[in-house]
Amino acid sequence: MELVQYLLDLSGIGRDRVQLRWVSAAEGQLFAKYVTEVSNITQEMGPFDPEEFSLPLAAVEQTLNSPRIRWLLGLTKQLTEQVNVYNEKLKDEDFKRLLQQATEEEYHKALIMAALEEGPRSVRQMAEKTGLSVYTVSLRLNELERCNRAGLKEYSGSTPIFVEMA
Amino acid sequence: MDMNKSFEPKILAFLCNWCAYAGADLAGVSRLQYPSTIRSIRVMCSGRVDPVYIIDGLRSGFDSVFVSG
Amino acid sequence: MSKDIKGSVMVVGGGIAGIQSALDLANSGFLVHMVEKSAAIGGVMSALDKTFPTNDCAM
Amino acid sequence: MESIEGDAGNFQVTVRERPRYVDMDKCIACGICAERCPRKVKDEYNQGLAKRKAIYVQYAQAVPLKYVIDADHCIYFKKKGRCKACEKYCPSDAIDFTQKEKIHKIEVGSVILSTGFKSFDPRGYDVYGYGSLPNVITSMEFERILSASGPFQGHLQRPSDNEPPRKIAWLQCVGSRDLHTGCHEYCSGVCCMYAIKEAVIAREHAGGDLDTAIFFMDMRTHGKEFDRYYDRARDEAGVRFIRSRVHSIERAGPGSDDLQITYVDDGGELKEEIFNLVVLSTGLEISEEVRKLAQDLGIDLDLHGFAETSCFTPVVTSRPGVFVCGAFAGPKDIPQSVMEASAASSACAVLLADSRNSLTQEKTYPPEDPIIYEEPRIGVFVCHCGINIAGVVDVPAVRDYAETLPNVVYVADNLFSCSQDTQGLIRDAVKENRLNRVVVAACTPRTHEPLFQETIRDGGLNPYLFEFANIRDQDAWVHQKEPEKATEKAKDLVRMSVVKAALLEPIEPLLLGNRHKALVIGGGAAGMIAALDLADQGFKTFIVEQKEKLGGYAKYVRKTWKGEDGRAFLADLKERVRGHERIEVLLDTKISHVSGFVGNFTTTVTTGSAEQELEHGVIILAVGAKSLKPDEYLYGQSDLVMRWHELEKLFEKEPERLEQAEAVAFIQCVGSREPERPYCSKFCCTSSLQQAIDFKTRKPGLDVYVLYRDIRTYGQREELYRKARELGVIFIRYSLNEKPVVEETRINGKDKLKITVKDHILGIPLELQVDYLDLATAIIARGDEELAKMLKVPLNEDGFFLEAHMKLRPVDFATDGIFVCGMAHYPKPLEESIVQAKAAAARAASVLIKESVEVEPTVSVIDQEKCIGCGLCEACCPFGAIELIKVSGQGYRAENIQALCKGCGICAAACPQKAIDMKHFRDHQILAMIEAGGEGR
Repeated sequence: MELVQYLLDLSGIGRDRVQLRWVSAAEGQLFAKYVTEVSNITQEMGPFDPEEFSLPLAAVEQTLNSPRIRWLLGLTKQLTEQVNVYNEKLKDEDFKRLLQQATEEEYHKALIMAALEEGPRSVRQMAEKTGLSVYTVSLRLNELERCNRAGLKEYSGSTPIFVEMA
Repeated sequence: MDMNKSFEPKILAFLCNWCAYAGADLAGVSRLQYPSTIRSIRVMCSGRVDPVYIIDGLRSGFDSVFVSG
Repeated sequence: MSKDIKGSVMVVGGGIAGIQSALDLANSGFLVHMVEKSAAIGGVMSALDKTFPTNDCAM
Repeated sequence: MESIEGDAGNFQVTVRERPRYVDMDKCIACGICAERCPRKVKDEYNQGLAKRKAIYVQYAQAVPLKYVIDADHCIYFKKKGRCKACEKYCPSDAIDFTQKEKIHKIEVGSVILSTGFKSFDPRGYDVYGYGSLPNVITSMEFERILSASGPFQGHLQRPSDNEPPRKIAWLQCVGSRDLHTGCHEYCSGVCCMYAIKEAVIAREHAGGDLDTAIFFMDMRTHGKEFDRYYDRARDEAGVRFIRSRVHSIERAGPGSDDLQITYVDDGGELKEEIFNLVVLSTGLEISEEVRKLAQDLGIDLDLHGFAETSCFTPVVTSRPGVFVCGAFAGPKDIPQSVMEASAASSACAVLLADSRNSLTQEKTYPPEDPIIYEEPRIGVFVCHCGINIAGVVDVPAVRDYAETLPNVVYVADNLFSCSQDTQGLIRDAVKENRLNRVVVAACTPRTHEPLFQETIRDGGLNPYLFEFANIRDQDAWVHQKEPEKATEKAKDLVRMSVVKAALLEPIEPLLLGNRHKALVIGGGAAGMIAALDLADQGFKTFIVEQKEKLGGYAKYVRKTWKGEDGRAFLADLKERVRGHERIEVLLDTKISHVSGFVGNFTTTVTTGSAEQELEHGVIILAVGAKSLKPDEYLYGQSDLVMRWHELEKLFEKEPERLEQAEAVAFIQCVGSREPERPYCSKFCCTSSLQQAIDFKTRKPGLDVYVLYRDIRTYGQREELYRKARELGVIFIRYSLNEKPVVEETRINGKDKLKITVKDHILGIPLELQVDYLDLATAIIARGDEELAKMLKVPLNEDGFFLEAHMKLRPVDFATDGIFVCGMAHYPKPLEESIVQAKAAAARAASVLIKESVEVEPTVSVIDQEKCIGCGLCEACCPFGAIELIKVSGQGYRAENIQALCKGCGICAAACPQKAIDMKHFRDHQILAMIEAGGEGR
């Protein structure tokens, strides 16, 4: 859940759009209190417009579905409490950093893919659309090219135009 | 986006059958009043809540998502 | 005690206690005959509005 | 019921069936007969506050819901042959005036008497003006006034002018704790709680602007969670509690319907107050009819007409094979009645164990209709729940809205969807409209889903083609002040449920084996009784006790309140347990691990260093409780300060101490009913009074003081209170904020204690000099968090195990196959522990006798085509319900162990391949609900 909140921050949607609270069967009072709390927080944030955030939403979803992130999440316990194949045990904070880094990369890739879904684009156009720097877009695009998810379509003048691959 | 005062948030809630859902029922039995903003979905455990559901909730028109286990 | 033991029980009174006895016995493999003097079972509890300490409906 | 002949195991019972004059098979409960019936009669179900017809049903949810003719009032029977309006109009020809009384002779193995009580009739007791002052009513009448199905549809109004009252008084102990002729000296045990409840609910109905006052002598809120309820009523709901016995009620003035109460307050001052309505908290008594029946059957009754029983065999009457439960065995509340009922059934089951299953048949269901595989045809049923839902949510609007939703082909709204007739309506609607999915919008699935699943099963559908919309507990009840928004929410919830319903699929039941053995945790009286009842019914039972011997807290009980010998009982009990061929006792043994589920538990126990595994089908928790060692009143500092049975024991060992003593004192509620522990330990008052009486009897010259807050000798234990006062025991009340002060002192060369306590009538401090002080300290839970966690059952805030339902399932947990009894549940006297232990045995036996156990089949399903054998699911499953198996040519694939799967769905959320889905909570079902919920923005 922490990861979802991290992603919501990354995407500009805001981590407070998802709230997690623990309530036991005997805590009716707490439940009512939390609903009021969550309502107030949401009230303050104002309405959420899914149209405005359609690109980030798609990218966040794709990130959450990406095997890399699912794997990392699923192995949290194993990696932090036991040892990996190299007999190393990850510290909690190291693992957290690793996970965040992976999430960020996957999210950027997902954003680029979401942008490409709308049609062929140049690196600069992609950067504009996604709000990422040209450098970041190039880096991630490179990775996407390597695993055949994106590819060069044509040159418009001297500018390369990329497309998503099937 | 204007911060209209009459804005009524609409919140998607995932409630664990054994904990939060039971807690919510208890709130009802005790007649504790709270805002009528949540629409809850009962799940057998909050662990069932795939993170993707949260994104889907936001996309479907909810203003926030409340997960309680 | 006689050798021929009957596998059935008569419950006299169809209030909450009678109903619970009858259910437990029926669930444990015994035939239950319930006798109630009024026209319906439920006893006094059915006439209560709510019950303490949870304020649950008595129905 | 006329007579019983024969012996235990083989009775012939003669029963007289009164004619209904309505053919039960033909009556469809349409109500036309009652509409047409010209004869109006006082409705005794509504306590005479409303009228019914001479042909009637008792109440809207009655079982059976069939009309009946009251021959005492019917015009046809009164004036030979006239009227017959009902017969004329009945659409199904159900009226049959020729029915005659029938005599049945029924052969049974045993008989349970649960004839209940009758509410005390204050008519003959004129100080309260009941019968002559219209606004003096009984508590039962007030219950009906509050009820949504009552004479005023739940609107709070008084009888004289149908105006809403602004001030209501409750008078406690009407007909109880009263030595006047026609009254009863026992305490009825339930009136304090129901009066508080009525006051709280009345304020809820009136919307806060209501003044409520309860006049009482001792506040007896001794049950589980009762004291908290009392505290909340006083501190949050603003109910006034006035400690005073009211002696008269008068009309407030000529022509006025208001009532003047004159009383003497706590400080001895005479006061007057005017109320609009007075409710008499009438007690419980045994009717003449039941007394006569008991006499005919040869059942011994006590002085007050209750069935004579022993504390050790609480459901056994004087006639072998005839058992008793509920209020006929003494005044008591609902959970205690329910426990006794189960206990009585256990007693019958022990007696008749050899003939089990000889006369019963399994319930059968119609075969599943193939329509379940066709396109969805959804029926939506919206419940009013009396005014519980309809008072807030616009039910017809929700119903009409549901009709517009896709796939919905049938809609209806019902007053009480859970009533038997509505169940019939739903079943018929399913058949007639060829429905293959059903949505009910009502209270909560947590209590009522199984009922509706059963209903649609009767209608030929698979029980999983059902979906619940919670519009009461999570809507109407929590948005009472926003009816429009609550209605909107109800519509949204119904829409979400309908969308899910369309995607539901039938699920096959999951049957597993059953181990017909029981594990009892705790070897105290409760544990031993439960084990014996199960073993006597033929089930092998293990008792695990962590101490080196059996007995538990019961070993301190020298005598029961009825005076029976506790030690002899315990010795006999141990003997029977040890000698039983089907009981295995493991002493000095701890539970280290529990796994499995109902019918198939495996428990690892450790005795010393040896470990072993026990396999069993049920668990009974009887771990008991202990008494608090306080750090106040010089306990632990002075040898003269003792607690509970220590003083009694000292006098027994060294009788000369009693001989030499001049005065002893008891302090009650030490550590109980305090902010830290806001509950009553229930039997300390009884225990202290037993000792006080014993000392005073042995040495009449001894001064015995009891320092108390409320004397809680509930039920027939009140006899002890009376006896103690008669013997000259001195009772001094103290309040929580002015606790007694205890100091050491020396008088005439003897160590003594000086107790200073404020007298509440004189308002001045009293000084008592005593030789010994005995403290009735709180009974506290053992701290069983670990055990609770292992068994996955909840504890309440005080550390006692929390049952599934406070009223109706007092020994069960939400987790199947685990039961609780004795002090692990709440502090209670020995006789109540015995009842609960027998009840737990009865509930456990109903699980153990089954051939196989049916478990919830809403488990995970794994698509092995998609699975890549990564093992994440196996790693994250908290129940060990997934394992990797080798599939030739494919490496490893995940497979689930359905019996262990609890359906939590963590695996499904974690699977990177999305290869796991949850039955009944499928991915696409949840996504559809999310989408449907978000619509309309």
